[in-house]
Amino acid sequence: MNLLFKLHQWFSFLGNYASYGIAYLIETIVVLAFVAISFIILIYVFRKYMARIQLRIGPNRVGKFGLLQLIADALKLMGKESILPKGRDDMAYKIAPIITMMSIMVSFIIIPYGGLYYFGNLTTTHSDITLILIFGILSIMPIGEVLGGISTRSNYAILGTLRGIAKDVSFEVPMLISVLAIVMVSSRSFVTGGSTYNSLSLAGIVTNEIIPYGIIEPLGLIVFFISMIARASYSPFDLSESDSELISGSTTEYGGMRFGLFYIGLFGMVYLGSFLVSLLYLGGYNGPVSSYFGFIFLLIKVIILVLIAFLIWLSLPRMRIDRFVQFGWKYLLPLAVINLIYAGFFVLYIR
Amino acid sequence: MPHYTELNIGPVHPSIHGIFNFKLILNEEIIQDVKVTLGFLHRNAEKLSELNLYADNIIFFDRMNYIDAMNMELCYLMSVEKITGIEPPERAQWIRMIMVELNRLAARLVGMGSLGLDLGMLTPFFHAFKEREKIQRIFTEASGGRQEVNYFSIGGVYQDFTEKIINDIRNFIDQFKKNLEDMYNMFIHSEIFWQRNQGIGIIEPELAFDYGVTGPAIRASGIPYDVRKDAPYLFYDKVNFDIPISHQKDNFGRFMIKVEEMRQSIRIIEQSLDKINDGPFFNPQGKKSLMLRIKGNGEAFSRVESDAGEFGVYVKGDNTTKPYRVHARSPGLRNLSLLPVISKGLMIADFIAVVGGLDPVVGEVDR
Amino acid sequence: MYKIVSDEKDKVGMRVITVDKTDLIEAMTDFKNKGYYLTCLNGNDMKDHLEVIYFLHNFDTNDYFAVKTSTNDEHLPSLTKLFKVAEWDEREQYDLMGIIFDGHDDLRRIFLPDEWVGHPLRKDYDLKKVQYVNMDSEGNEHVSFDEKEGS
Amino acid sequence: MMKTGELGVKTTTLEKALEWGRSNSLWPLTMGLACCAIEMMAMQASDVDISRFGSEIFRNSPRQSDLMIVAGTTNKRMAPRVKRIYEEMPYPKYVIAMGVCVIQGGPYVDGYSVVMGVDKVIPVDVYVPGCPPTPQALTYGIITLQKKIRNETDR
Repeated sequence: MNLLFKLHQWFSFLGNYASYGIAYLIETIVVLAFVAISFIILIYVFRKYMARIQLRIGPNRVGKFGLLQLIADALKLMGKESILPKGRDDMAYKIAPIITMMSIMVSFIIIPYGGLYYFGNLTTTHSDITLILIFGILSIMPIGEVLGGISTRSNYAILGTLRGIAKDVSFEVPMLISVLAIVMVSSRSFVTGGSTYNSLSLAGIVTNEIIPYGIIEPLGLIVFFISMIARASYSPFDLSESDSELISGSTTEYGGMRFGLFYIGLFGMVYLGSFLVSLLYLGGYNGPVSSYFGFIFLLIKVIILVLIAFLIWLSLPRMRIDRFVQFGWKYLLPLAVINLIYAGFFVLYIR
Repeated sequence: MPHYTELNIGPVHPSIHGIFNFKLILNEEIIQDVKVTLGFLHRNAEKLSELNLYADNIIFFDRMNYIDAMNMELCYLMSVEKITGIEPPERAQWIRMIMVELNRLAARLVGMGSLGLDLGMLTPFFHAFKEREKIQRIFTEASGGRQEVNYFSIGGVYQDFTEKIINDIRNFIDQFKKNLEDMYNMFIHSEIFWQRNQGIGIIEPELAFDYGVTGPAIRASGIPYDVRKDAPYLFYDKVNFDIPISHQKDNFGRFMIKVEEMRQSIRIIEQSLDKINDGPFFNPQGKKSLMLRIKGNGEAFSRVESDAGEFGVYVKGDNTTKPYRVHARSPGLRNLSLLPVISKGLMIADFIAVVGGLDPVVGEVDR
Repeated sequence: MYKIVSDEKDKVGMRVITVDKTDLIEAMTDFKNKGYYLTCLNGNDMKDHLEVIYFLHNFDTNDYFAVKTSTNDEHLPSLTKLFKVAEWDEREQYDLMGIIFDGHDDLRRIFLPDEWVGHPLRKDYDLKKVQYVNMDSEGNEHVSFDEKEGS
Repeated sequence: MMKTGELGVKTTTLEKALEWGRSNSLWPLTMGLACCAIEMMAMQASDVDISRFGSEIFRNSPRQSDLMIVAGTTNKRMAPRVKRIYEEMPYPKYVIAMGVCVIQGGPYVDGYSVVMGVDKVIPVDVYVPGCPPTPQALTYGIITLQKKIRNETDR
């Protein structure tokens, strides 16, 4: 019994199609609201956590314990003058932050969230190919960055974008190969040894994931986690921003809420990456006790991953772009391929 | 025919430690040529020194290498004391030596922290500034100033060391030893830090001689040249310390030299605290009421080992209360003049790291 | 062979030798062959003539001394062919003191804008005549004596 | 909730909210010019920690910053560039003049190459005297600016 059917039953007096429509709508809004609130909490946690690591206090004047800091930031960004650089490509300049933000938001609707005691299953998108869908959307995200960088015609932005493209090209292949290994392992059931039918959907993978796949393929976990750091582009892989070299990289010419969207996109990607790692490799919403609290298990895993990501962010220097490209092709790709071959043998062994 | 891009780094840029303009001629990310424009912080200190009294000019030297103010003051005063004939007493010399070494620590901490920022490492900066703040408190206790201290005077220092200051310095040194190693480990245990610094910005010894490079840069090229050892001033010949050298010649070597010199500075401070004697802390000829009447004659050039390298001050007096000519030999200018040579063929990221490693302070470059 | 006009010590105890302007290149070449490097140069305005002090250092013997020379017509031979340090130092002395170094490839002002009038470290530089700098959108700097034209 | 402000201008709740947001989220531009830059960095660092007041993020791009702390002597060559960077910032933008050099020339007042106060080039909201001002003084300057944005200062 999931949330969708419950909502559908409440609105059943409207007829079948209308009630499903409203149920979907409400569910999507709830998920988006959850995501937006968790972004605010995430950035607040990041600032406090960063301050703690750096022997500071962090925001504590705005609201109780500085909780309203993000609201103030958002209000200020909305009230800023919108500066449009001269010589820009107008359309591309304006839609770039929206693409980045939308792809993050849509990804969050696709993710399966597991069950919560009364509400039932919180998953919004019921499709058999959510895995393909989510990586499709993730590959749209860099387009926003590229458009934003190139359209402003600023040297800093163009150099930042070129770095960003080089970075994307070198880690996306290993990332997808390691996901392929997951699909292979997931296509055989641990229990029966027979084939499973839904290994292309995130929910299906999590259902099959009785043992977390991170234990079965630790190599895949490492490759995918590094790829997620690179996707979110924070230190040591913040090459497209590289704020000590290229001012702000691809977002140099953006101000106001347009910049705010990029800024939220960065944190959103950290969050999304943690969700994906925990779903694919750490058992997702499977936990030691009954699946009534699946959502809580998922959140705990995500929070731990986010904190690890922040720790990496704050303690490592930035890699040089050529080193990163070498790292991607010389280390990540072979590791991913080894992991794929290993997964093949593993599947044969189960059979 | 490759396509070249022009990229302006500066005048205001997050990681060039001041306001220069580097115009990078780029082929993709590879630097083909660097054009340096200076003068965005030219503050006419040399001209103003000719218009003001000997004692007043200390403030302009404070603000030259603003993170290493004590060394600047010391160098100016060494010259002025020679041409005015007011020699500081022994206790003042010890006090100066302790303060100079403390300030060297503070300056190196700023350099370390901002090198971390340049490389995209946020945390060490805050840890470094936490320690620096403790040094600033000692300065405030002794002189009343935090950064631009104006502590030394002609023929001594303005205020005597109290027991409290000596205890503070001892306590600071005790805990700083451990914290320095912590900070050092933050850098050195990161593989990426090695990758980013090794093999870039190589300065061959010949090149260093030719361009007049001094300080950590030349010691990282394997030349054990340090004014403190080669032409001892203050009481550097009465304490034991070593001059570290590195044969790596690159940015990494310079970082290691800087850290090792901090350890040596701690040794110097500890020995000085043991050896400091009682006595007057200023020469009565240079007391405050006589400051307006101090006259200098002749010329003197003295040099000290500052944070960036050999800092020298030339003072010429014409038997009046104002200097006839003051000139400062700025180590940062020399280190910077080498930059276009060593940065050919580097990437932008390396260039930033090299500037962070050379650590030029614009106040003394432009003066 | 160059002739040493005088050989004395300054207040710190550093050796200061004086050579003629015509002997400068020869003397410096000799010192370079002996292992000396230029570390710094400094111009003095002596009102009737200009004087330049070159500080030389030998890293092997750790010897530091100064060479003094003077000129009546603002012209001196450039040392850029011998020592690279001289490139920026001579530009600095040209900028602030107005000494023209013959043979310098790139003798521009280093600290002040190119259009600046006068050399500030000269004793006859008038500080009352304030100059103002402005910049156009291309980044070229303009100097004028009119307060409205810049800051 | 309507309230009559000074000069008879009506301040609505939305404007109040915007003012509150602006004042509590002043992102400074990294505009360190000279000595004061080090004290500005010290203000960001652990001991004073300006992030408590919402000015945590030092943006490098003028497009993304609200507050220009002119930290350090502005000389005549630099002044037009300061002006240009100021013009690149989006409204509403604020300027703090940090240190006596920036306020009126400071110790270099007799010289030939220092601008006698950055307010000849750009409008300044808050002056923080000192040479250099301590980080605490600069923090006080930022709090004063926050009050000014919220119209709380007595004029």
